[in-house]
Amino acid sequence: MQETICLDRQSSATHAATAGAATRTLSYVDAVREATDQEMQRDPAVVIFGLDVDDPKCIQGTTKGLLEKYGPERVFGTPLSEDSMTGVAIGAAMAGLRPIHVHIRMDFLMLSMNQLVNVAAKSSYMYGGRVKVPLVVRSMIGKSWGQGAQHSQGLHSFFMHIPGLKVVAPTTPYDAKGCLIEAIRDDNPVMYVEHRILHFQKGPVPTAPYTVAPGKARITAPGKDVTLVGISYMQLECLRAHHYLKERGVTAEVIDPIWLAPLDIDTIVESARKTGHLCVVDNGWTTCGASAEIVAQVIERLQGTPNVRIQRLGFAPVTCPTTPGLESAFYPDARRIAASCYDLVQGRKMGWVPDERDDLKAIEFKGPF
Amino acid sequence: MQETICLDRQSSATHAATAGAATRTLSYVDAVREATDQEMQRDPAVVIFGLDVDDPKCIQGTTKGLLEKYGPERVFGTPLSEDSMTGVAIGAAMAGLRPIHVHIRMDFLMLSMNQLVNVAAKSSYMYGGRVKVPLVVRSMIGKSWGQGAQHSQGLHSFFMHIPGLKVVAPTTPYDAKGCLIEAIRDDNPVMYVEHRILHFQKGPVPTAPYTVAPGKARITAPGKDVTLVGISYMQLECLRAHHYLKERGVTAEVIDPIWLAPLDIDTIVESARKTGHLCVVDNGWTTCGASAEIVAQVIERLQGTPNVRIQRLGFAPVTCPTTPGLESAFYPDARRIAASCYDLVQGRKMGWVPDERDDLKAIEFKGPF
Amino acid sequence: MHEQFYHSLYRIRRVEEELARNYPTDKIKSPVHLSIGQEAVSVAVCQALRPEDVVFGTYRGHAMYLAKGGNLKAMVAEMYGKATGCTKGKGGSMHLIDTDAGVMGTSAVVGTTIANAVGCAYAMKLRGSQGVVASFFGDGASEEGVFYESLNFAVLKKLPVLFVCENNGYAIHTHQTLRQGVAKIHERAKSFGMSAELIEDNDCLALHEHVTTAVKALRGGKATGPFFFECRTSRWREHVGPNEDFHLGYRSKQDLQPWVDNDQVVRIAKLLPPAKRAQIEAAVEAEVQEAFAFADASPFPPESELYTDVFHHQVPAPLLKKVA
Amino acid sequence: MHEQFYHSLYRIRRVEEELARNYPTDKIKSPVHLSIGQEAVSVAVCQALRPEDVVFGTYRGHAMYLAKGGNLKAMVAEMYGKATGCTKGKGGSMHLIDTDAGVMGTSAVVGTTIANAVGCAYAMKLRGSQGVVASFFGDGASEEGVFYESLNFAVLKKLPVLFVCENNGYAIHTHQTLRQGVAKIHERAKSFGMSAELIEDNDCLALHEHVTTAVKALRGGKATGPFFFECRTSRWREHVGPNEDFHLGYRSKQDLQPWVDNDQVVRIAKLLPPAKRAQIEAAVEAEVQEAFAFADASPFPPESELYTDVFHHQVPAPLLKKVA
Ligand SMILES: Cc1ncc(C[n+]2csc(CCOP(=O)(O)OP(=O)(O)O)c2C)c(N)n1
Ligand SMILES: Cc1ncc(C[n+]2csc(CCOP(=O)(O)OP(=O)(O)O)c2C)c(N)n1
Ligand SMILES: [Mg+2]
Ligand SMILES: [Mg+2]
Repeated sequence: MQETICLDRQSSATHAATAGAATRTLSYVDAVREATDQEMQRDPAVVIFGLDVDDPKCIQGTTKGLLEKYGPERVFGTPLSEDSMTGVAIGAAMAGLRPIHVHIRMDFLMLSMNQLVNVAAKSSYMYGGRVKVPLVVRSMIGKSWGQGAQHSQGLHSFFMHIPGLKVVAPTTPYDAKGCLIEAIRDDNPVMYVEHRILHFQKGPVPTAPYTVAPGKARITAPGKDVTLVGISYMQLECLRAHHYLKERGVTAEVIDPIWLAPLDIDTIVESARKTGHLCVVDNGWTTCGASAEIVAQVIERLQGTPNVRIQRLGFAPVTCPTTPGLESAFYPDARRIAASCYDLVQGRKMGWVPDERDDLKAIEFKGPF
Repeated sequence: MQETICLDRQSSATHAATAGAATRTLSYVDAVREATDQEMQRDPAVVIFGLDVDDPKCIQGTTKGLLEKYGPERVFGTPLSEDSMTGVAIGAAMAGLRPIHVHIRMDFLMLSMNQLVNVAAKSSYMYGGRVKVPLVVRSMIGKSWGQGAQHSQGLHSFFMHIPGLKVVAPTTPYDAKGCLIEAIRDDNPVMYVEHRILHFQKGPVPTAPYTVAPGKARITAPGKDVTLVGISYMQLECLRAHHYLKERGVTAEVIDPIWLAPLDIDTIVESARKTGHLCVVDNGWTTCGASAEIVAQVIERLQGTPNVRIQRLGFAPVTCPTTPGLESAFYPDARRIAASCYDLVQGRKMGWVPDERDDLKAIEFKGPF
Repeated sequence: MHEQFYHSLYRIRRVEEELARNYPTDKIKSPVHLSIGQEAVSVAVCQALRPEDVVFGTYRGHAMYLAKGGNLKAMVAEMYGKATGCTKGKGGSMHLIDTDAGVMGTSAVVGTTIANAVGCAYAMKLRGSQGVVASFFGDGASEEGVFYESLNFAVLKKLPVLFVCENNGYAIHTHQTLRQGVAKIHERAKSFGMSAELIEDNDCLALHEHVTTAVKALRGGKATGPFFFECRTSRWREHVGPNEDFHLGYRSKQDLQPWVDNDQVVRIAKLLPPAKRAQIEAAVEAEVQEAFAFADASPFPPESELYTDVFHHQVPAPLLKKVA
Repeated sequence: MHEQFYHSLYRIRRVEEELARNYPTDKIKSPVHLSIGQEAVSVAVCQALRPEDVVFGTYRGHAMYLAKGGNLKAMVAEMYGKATGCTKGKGGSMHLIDTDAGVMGTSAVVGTTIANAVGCAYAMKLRGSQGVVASFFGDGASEEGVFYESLNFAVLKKLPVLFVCENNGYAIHTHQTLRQGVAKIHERAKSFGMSAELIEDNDCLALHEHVTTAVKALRGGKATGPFFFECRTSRWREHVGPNEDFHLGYRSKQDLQPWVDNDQVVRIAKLLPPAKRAQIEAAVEAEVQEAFAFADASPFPPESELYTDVFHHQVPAPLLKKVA
């Protein structure tokens, strides 16, 4: 069924095609690894480091083989020192390297906030353009199997809030490769947000290097009744919701913003103008989150024109619990997304919740990890 | 003219009255100091620490006299160790103290994010209610006179985003005292956001202890044409804008949310329903900021009812520059707020910008500081 | 005394072996970081503490939790995600807590509880309590800035803290020498101005003696804290999960063998008369079976629990007597 | 050599005195942290460096900036908020930079540039450059976690870094002994496994000798870095601003007197023939007047500048030769 989902993503497949080159089916993990490998080959200034990038598990496989190929000076694990290692990455970038700093958990970025917010984001500006910080920070959002309070957060909105940072959250192997190459070549700090469940995704990926640049969101499933924006892992749940909604004759236009900063709001606005209904589903909390920003921008753009109905879905406004029953209530899922989109379109509570369909089941992320 | 502004704040004055007790005019600084003093007197579990709280300048005067009165065990300066001192505050709170941790700059909280987001906000929940963290974190937003990139940020939206944290940004001496006492008595972590220019504000403050609890925003100037929500220092600029708008016969209903988490959205929604126009002005960036959240919530609540026109104003989407010309362009000010509210009400660009009025001039914050 | 040591050591070992055995079934609902091989450190330290003393630890906290007297049923139930768990199923295995036993918390973010432990010690000292606080953390945690900042503050304020570094030589799969310019954590601790000792060989009794001396001095007011103990030890299983991990190649069976030969559970067992030993083991087996049965039989929390505990209910601010 | 020392010392002193003199006028547009009294450290270190070597520092960075060869006109213009300033008026006095002179940046958040300096050194080593990096920071900065983390990484990777701690005894108004359990920063540095020295008395020539030896060893490949220098010195004026601050009562004129008596500007002056000295001073005066006049005459940046430099313009990723 992963295939189904992937095949659904017309434009991504097309995109791959148009990229011309030979295309294979790769996992998200392999797409990330290939992008890194190709850029390190192309540009000796690219280095990759972070806790455990060189250990036997090599970050879910995303750094596999790099140490052997590029050596311990360009590929190295670090001490448990997120704050200073972020500062090291910034200093190295100022000196002309293009570091990729990897964090196995986005939650750990809270230790790097001072260097990211006060130094990386501000150096180009506060030094009057005298320096640049070509830095990529990879971090992974965890989910399921008791990840719990401190291993589950999607904190991308923090970085969207700060001028000077770019933020990208690819959801397909195709975009994982293209966005990472784009991020590495960008002369500014880019927060590259992964999700551990998306790592299992498979999809078409061209062999040759290519970039997926900011400025273009992707319509991953066409529709006319409601615009469904899914961020990070929630893109998958939205595509599933798209299938559930068909049962009610509702076609949801599913959009993947891909780049959250800069954000392609036009594509979302045009879709919302067409469907008259907008539901933004984030893999994070809604308050002051990406969903608040997208909804606010759409309304700013569409006010005056016939009322667009809007809705935000995201984490429950609580800390993430570990026990499965509570955890599944903590996250939006395809069926609940479909249910509330149906209510949104109908303009009232319809009390419909689709029965779970095996052909749309989620892949479960199983520990130990 | 500070007086004028303060007198404008009907309900705050009233409130003071209703609080019954004797009321004097105090500065914001003295209100904060008095609240701390009265709570330390009432409850021996209250302690206050942070860089320089016990130095000759005692945090703009907000900690003046406390060391002499309560001794170095309850009032102490710390090493330059924001990360661990935040952890120390949390551990002390778990053990039954009620620490007030002070930061002279909100920007420095970026060093405390791990303890605030991953520990303080989550302990009650992830420990199943077995512990509580009655912690107050005071931090100050800087402005003017070359504060620049790293001494000017209003990052309160980060804390609004995280379940388990409360956030308050009082703008009057009355609320400064009432909210601080409320925050100290709250059994949860409260981010208490000050602004260095608001420190100079004067206003009526009852002598006796009192609390200003979450759940009630305050209408600081009545109006019928546009709802103007001003956060932190921007509340002052909004009150000035209220006066400028009168020149055009537009009455703005100015609202001070006071508590940002939990947020009293009802008061804002009701006002917006009445005026049909909402302008939220934040002392921070708009993207994924408090202004995005307020706008999104109002739209969620009012959709379907006749269109409400909305607008967000905040920092320019750049790093804060030091040179005065650029810095003043970086911040919203009363005249530009008035101009864009006028356009909002008229539904089109009117090209009106009021001439500066001395009776509404801002107090300038002068270094050295 | 050897009886208590053996009871505690054997109990921890057996509980974790049972957890490992249950792992393949889907009963355990969160990642488990076993202490098998490291029990001696927790037991040696906690045997020197009183119930009113406090400990803080890490996601690898089973041994500490049990050694300090944490409730076994509540622990296993927590692993199973049950409402009867020590955090009602909300925290899972990485956030064990039992405030009644002075287990004040464990964290999944490396290093965080070191500062929390120091803050707790500050509060206890301010309140004139005789209690001491033990902060457990790994060799990897000693690379985080918060570690050094916390040492400095503890020395500055002369706090009754025992810093217990469980140095098992690895952070996940990376050896200490690949992460630290000089692999002498206790030397760094010393440079902050505190007494710091290295206990080389996971020796439960030797460590216990050192800690007892320190705690006595603290309580008697003959010394001020903090004290630092770098305890060499070894994790026998994989970083997370129930299995061995020699196949990964970052360490070999031979590397581990000396530690296995020096197993403190076996060592202390030998110091007991066989009858006594059998009696202890029987008691532990019974308790362990009971705990797992309890966890099995316990209900999952109702969905309504999702929204509780985000904020703590208001109660009047505690006055000093309440606090103390 | 004494001539260069004196020229550099006198120049820094005079520039800052002029800034202080101008302070009451509204020309200076951002808070100014004067180095008066501390110039010797920057001069001693930078006289041992080459143009291609790099320095990172703090908001109290005027001395370092000038000693390393930072452009004086661009510095004063920056203080005045002018478009000709070293950051076009965007960064102000706390973010001086002159990449042409190897001044890679200064920060207002204490401790941040220590890690940046180490990262820069990593890049230079990777590129096989002969350059060294000097990281300047205060005694207060040594309390931030990032300081220790950075020391460990620099030792682990044997990086060509000179850690230069300008220990003026105070963080704002708080004495070192009120913030550090043991006031021996160099001892802590040593425990990380690097050569670390204490230079007691702000001795410009002695420090220069130590640093020169270290840099020679580094470039000759006879030693690997890092090296640590704790340099006792003293700030004569208030923490921020142009005045003395004895009225605050946190230190007395007597406390400061020994440092004033040991003023390195006066000391080095005495080592020069009067004519030479007069010549240097005349040249400096002329340059200083010219720089302030330049700043005065320069325009403020246009409002359009507000939106530039948030993001750096795209250029092709540099290849190694470009980088080196
Ligand atoms: C701040 C932080 N960084 C990284 C991690 C990922 N991580 C989990 S356990 C671990 C190793 C910790 O090693 P150590 O402190 O020696 O404890 P041990 O597992 O050996 O008991 C790491 C790096 C984390 N949990 N927290
Ligand atoms: C991370 C951080 N915390 C606090 C401050 C506020 N602050 C500015 S300067 C200073 C003192 C720094 O002392 P030191 O490192 O010795 O440098 P000095 O001013 O003595 O040159 C402090 C605490 C800051 N700028 N950054
Ligand atoms: Mg370890
Ligand atoms: Mg100092």
